[in-house]
Amino acid sequence: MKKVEAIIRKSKFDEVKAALHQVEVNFFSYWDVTGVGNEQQGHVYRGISYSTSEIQRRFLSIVVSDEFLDRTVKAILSSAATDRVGDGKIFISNIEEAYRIRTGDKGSKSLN
Amino acid sequence: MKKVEAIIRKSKFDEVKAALHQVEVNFFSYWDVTGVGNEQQGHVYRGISYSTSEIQRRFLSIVVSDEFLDRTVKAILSSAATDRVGDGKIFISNIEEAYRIRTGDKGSKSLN
Amino acid sequence: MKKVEAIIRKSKFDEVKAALHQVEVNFFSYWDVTGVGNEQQGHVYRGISYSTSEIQRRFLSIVVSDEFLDRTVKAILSSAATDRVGDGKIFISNIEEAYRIRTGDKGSKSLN
Amino acid sequence: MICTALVFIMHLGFSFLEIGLTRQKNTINILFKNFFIITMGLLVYCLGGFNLMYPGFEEGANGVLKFAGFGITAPEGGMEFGYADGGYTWWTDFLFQGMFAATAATIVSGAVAERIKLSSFMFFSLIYVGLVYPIVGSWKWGGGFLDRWGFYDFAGSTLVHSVGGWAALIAIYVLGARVGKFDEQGKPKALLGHNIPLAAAGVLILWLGWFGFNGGSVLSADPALTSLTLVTTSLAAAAGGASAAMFSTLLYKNYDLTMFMNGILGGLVGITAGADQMSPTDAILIGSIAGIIIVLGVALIDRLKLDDPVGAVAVHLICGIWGTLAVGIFGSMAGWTQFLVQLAGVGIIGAFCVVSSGILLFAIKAAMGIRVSREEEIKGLDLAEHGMDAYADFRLNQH
Amino acid sequence: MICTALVFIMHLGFSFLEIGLTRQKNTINILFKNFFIITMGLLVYCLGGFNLMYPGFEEGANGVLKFAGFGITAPEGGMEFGYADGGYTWWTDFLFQGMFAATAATIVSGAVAERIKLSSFMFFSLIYVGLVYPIVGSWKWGGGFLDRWGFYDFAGSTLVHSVGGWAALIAIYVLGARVGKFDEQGKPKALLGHNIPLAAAGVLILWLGWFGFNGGSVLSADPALTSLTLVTTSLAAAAGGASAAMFSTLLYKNYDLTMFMNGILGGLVGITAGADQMSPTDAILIGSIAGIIIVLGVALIDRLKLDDPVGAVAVHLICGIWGTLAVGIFGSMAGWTQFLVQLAGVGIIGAFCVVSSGILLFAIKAAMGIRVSREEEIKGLDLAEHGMDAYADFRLNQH
Amino acid sequence: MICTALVFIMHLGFSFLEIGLTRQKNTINILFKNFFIITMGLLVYCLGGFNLMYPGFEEGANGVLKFAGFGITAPEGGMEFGYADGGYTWWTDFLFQGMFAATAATIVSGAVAERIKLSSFMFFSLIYVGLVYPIVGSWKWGGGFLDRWGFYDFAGSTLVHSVGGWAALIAIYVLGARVGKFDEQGKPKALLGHNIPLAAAGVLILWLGWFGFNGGSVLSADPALTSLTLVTTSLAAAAGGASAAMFSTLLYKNYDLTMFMNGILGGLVGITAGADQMSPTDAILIGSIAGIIIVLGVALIDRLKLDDPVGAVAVHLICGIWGTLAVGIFGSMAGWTQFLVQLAGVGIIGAFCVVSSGILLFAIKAAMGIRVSREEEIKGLDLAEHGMDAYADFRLNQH
Ligand SMILES: Nc1ncnc2c1ncn2[C@@H]1O[C@H](COP(=O)(O)OP(=O)(O)O)[C@@H](O)[C@H]1O
Ligand SMILES: Nc1ncnc2c1ncn2[C@@H]1O[C@H](COP(=O)(O)OP(=O)(O)O)[C@@H](O)[C@H]1O
Ligand SMILES: Nc1ncnc2c1ncn2[C@@H]1O[C@H](COP(=O)(O)OP(=O)(O)O)[C@@H](O)[C@H]1O
Repeated sequence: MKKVEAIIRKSKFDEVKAALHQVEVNFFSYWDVTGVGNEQQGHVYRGISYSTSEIQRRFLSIVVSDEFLDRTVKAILSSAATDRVGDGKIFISNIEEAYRIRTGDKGSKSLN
Repeated sequence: MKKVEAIIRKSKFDEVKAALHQVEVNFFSYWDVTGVGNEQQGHVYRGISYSTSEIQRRFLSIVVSDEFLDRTVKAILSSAATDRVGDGKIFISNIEEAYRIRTGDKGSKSLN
Repeated sequence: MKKVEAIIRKSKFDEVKAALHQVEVNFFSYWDVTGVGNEQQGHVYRGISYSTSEIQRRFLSIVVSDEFLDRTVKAILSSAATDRVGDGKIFISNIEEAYRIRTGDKGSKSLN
Repeated sequence: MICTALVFIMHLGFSFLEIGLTRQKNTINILFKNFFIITMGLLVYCLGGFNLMYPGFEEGANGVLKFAGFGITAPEGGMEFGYADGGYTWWTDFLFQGMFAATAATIVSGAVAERIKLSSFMFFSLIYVGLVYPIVGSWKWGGGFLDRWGFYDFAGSTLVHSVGGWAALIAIYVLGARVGKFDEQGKPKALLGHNIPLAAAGVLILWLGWFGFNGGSVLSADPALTSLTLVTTSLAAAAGGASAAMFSTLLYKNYDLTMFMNGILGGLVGITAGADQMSPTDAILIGSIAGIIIVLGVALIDRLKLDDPVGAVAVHLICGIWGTLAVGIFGSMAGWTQFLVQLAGVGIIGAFCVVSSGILLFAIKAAMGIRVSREEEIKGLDLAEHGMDAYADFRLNQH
Repeated sequence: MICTALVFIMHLGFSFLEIGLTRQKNTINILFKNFFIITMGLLVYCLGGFNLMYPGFEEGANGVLKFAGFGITAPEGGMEFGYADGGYTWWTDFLFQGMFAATAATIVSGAVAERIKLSSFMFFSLIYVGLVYPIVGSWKWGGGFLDRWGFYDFAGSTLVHSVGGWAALIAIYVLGARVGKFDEQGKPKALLGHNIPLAAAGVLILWLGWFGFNGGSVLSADPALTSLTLVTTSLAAAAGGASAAMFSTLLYKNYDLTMFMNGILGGLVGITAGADQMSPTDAILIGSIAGIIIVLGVALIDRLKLDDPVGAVAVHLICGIWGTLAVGIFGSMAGWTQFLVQLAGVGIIGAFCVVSSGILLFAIKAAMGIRVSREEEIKGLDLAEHGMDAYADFRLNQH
Repeated sequence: MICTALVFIMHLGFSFLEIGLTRQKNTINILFKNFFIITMGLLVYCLGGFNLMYPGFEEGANGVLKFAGFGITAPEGGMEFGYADGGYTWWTDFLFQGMFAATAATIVSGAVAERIKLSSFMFFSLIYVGLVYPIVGSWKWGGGFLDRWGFYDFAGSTLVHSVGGWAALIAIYVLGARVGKFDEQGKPKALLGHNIPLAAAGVLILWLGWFGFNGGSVLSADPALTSLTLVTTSLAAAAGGASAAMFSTLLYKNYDLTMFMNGILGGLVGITAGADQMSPTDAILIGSIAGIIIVLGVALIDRLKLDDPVGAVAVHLICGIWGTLAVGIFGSMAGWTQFLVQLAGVGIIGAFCVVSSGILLFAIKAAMGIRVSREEEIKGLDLAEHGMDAYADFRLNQH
């Protein structure tokens, strides 16, 4: 099993979610993070204008069986891109074991 | 060393925490995530009733030495289950190195 | 590629960020977590004083190429320490693949 | 004077309500709009609106349009306490009316929230407060033709609330729904308000303000009438809230606080036209019906694929009409002729508002665009138009 | 009339205070309860409560119970300004008293927050506002037997605050503590309030409202007396806050804002019974003592294993009793006999409230259940009973 | 009396504004400071301040300093309605003035927020409210020498706002900037306010309060004058907000809500000195200029490397001076001599405040320290000094 961690624009979340559902990835968790990267965002506050590279992003954590990996990555790549700096990253890592708490099931059958 | 990531019901957190303390796992970090899965939750807002599969969950990240792995998983499995859809998952992955910032200690002695 | 996960004091964040920039680690994501550990914090509320070991921490997730690993860890170790209980941890794990969503680039060239 | 203060604080109520029932990413924008309305509304009304509204129609003139000149200067004798029927001065009157005028624009503000272009909205509300509202107002309160016909609108169910409500209706039609409000099948989805405690506070503050709105509209310090007015106002509000809460609980099997809140407002708007003509029992009846209207009205708006984040059309337009007609049905003026006069007033004012706001909005749409880009809308107007966050220290979800 | 508005806005203050000192997961529920109390309280009081409270006891009757019929109709002459001692009309009086009545239920609402079943609470508060409160009220303000004995309670330390406070005490006893309030050893734990700024705003709004509560209870526009009342009210509030803050700082080595806030409220409740009888110095003394009582009272409630999220019992019951007794100790009515009469009044009313609310609550518990399930409580009443979030756009912790 | 209530509620406005424009980690601290000011301010003012301010200077005395004894007791005849010019009683007067006094300290509170040591601040504000403010006040409102010179300050542009503003200026100079406010190159950085809706509510509540501040300062119930005052007040506020918003939009290409809010306050402070002397047009002019002053003033403070989180110096000091001078430029008192008298008054009072607050602050700094440690500041004063979170259930960012 693999863990796919995707850091995307918040405004792209709905599209990414739809794309994942399309390829039948219906199980994941997400939260919001602050990303430090290339993109800059302008602000003004009480007469001080400033720009920050700290931008709110959404972090998706999706654990999939090995055969689902490819289509998951593709679904995200195609749905999250805007071609402007700041689209985010996808990281893949290995998951050694998975359990479904409700049943105690192990392995990839616990994933969905 | 292993990283145990558990996604549980928020309402079960106190019990899980107690169970972990029981098996002497006293060090971990947690945060709240939104989970997409099988469980559905009904809502009504200004006359529109809808149900969503996006439910707030608590995400626990616990790094343990290999010999602690088993009891940690068991403690979570037994304390977080309600036997209804939506109990969550546990994922195990490998941690290559760990440091305690205060002392600079490496390895599993840095874990507690 | 490696993932460096650092759990630090919130109040040390600005220093850590500066130290990371120093060693040219300009890309990462962070979020706030609650940490359970040794440190205790005293509170009073409506006449009840209590102390809790649940303390807000900042969680940094930094994916770096293998050759950057060392200096990243060192930068964090040196900038996040106060030598008092509660300075936090660093965990290193393996990342199998990384993608830049904007371009679809793979591997360590996608990291910055 | 105190009533002026109470009506002023209604703007806080409206702001809270509007903020509370929308998403956090547009909070700054909403506040900016509301601050704009209060300040510029007052200034514009001072510049010309007041004299357009109270032009002093001559005997025998048709009483449709007259303008008494720019700026405000007290008429001779206006400074004395005995001005008009006594009990208040010319200055108080101006301020009180100015606060009213701004209210009409605020109603629109709520309905168009989260997607209108700020500059377009500012332009629209200037014209509406400075021109359309006072013209309509002059027909009745300025002593124009509706007044001569015997049309009765005590504190503005039609003259304030419907005038705002019609513009709100046209505006949400012209604007279209917010991204995500209807799915592909056209089924309405819930876009949740982000701060219900503030919204609830807004409702209570509005109720408080209505004491000034209705109480002050007695326009004399006659304590018997004023206190009756306060009783009818409160009872209608209570009845409106209670009936909306009960009705929506029956309908949706759920204690829906937002319906409760809208019901209270509906009851308040409903009683406004005849607050001084009703007995307590009448007030409770009017309020109860208003509460049911609200529940159905909100559903109707959704059915029509219109998107009204705060329920402004149901509350201000539909209940405004109901309240105006109710003067012909309940209370001491009830009667068939009165009902017809009320109906005529509602119709004429409605037609005028629909036409004028329609022309205005389409002109704005053509000339400068009326809606922000899809991307700005998703990002939120706070960042897109103001570069500022409402809650910088909080972790937020995004919808 | 203005005082009515001020008393009305107290409900916003109570709502804010209660929301602020509880957890976010029950916010909608609390607001719903408060809206219910305001609207239905007013309607029920209108239906029968007012006439139960001011039945016009005949000379020579024992003055314990009389009911003047359903609904409200102004007595002859009530519409004129000169009604009663003058200065206000019958309508104003009704509205003012109706707002008071609702206050008693609001006090209970705060104490039982976060665990009571909504339907049971609604039922309870209807009966309490519609029956128990007016019966007690009639004994004094309605001219009943306590009034004849010379019992003095200017604006309701006992008649409003204790009546609410006793019910709160019984209710938290019947209900039991919230999950997690006491650990296995019975040590109290802190369940943190989630929005202290709103709670603080609630306190200031309540203070403001008390200007109306006490100021309006002069029930005549006598400016000398009214202004003295405002001064004593303010000074007692200030003294209560200051002494509670200082005392708790000494006790807990910590600047505890929540004690500061409760102290202010304690001072206000304490002065309520004799606001027109005290000199400024007396007021400061009464307030200071109330502040200390609060700090000890809150600790006492915890010691008794009772769970009162907002401190309603300490503030309204204990300080209410203190304030009533203080009329016999300080100020122009002080004296041994007066003290005994006050004590008797406190005792009789206390007994009546304890018994009636006890019967009522146990009956409700038996008939329909009074507490939500453990699971619903942990999940939060907002989701469990309303299917709605108070702060949809915010990331939240769960306790 | 109502005006007293309105002025009281200004403290809620100030609290909201201050909270909203600072970071969440200092919220409890700010509330504690404000509660302290209200309660202790009132008590201290009662103890001695009032008699220091209105000592009844004898004919022929130089009118600089006199103290009429501790405590408050109504002078003979003070209880009657006809006290002074009539329209209010001695008690009302005390309460009204006490609320004013506390305002001066609140202004300082905003400027020093997020870094001052609580105990030092409490000490400072006691002395300032109890001694410095009433001494200055006695020179004009107490009938002292400035009054005899013909200095005019209707409701306190100088006597309240500048007095607070000067102390704020000195205090932020003595304290230094918050950690992170200026980077190594001395470039100002934005430390974002965490709750803009509350801040906006604060502004509207302050506006409301100003109706009482200025309206009540007529100190008689003359309706003509009072209502004129309300009109000028409102128009100046509206003009201030509008001009600040427009000017900052031009300058920074951005609809900056915080400037809008500060502009409204600037307009209010600006009109305060001459609210009863101005025509509506004068008021609009004064307000507009105040709005521009605000935008420039905020930038100037930043340029001077001073750190004023809420803009207190720009709003209260600079606009306070502007408003006082404006009495010599616009309105019915305008004239060269009047202008010079106003200038003299501003200068003398300024010098006195600078010197006295300077001495006081340096003494405090030397004796007990004035600023929290760097670590406590970063952690937030709520945790460091109060051990409490303002928003326990929310996930928060840290800045
Ligand atoms: N090495 C990394 N480790 C963790 N998060 C990263 C890393 N690199 C980028 N990110 C996340 O991706 C986001 C987008 O990156 P950015 O450099 O702005 O744009 P792009 O990926 O288009 O070049 C960042 O805000 C950050 O949250
Ligand atoms: N493959 C996955 N990757 C990440 N999180 C998951 C995954 N599967 C489930 N989860 C998390 O677990 C939660 C519970 O899953 P759900 O399917 O609702 O119930 P159950 O596990 O009992 O079948 C989800 O809300 C989600 O947060
Ligand atoms: N094994 C672990 N897994 C996950 N997080 C941990 C672990 N151990 C410590 N932490 C995190 O590090 C923080 C600091 O740990 P603590 O024991 O308080 O201090 P120290 O590391 O100085 O001994 C904790 O609050 C927790 O967030």
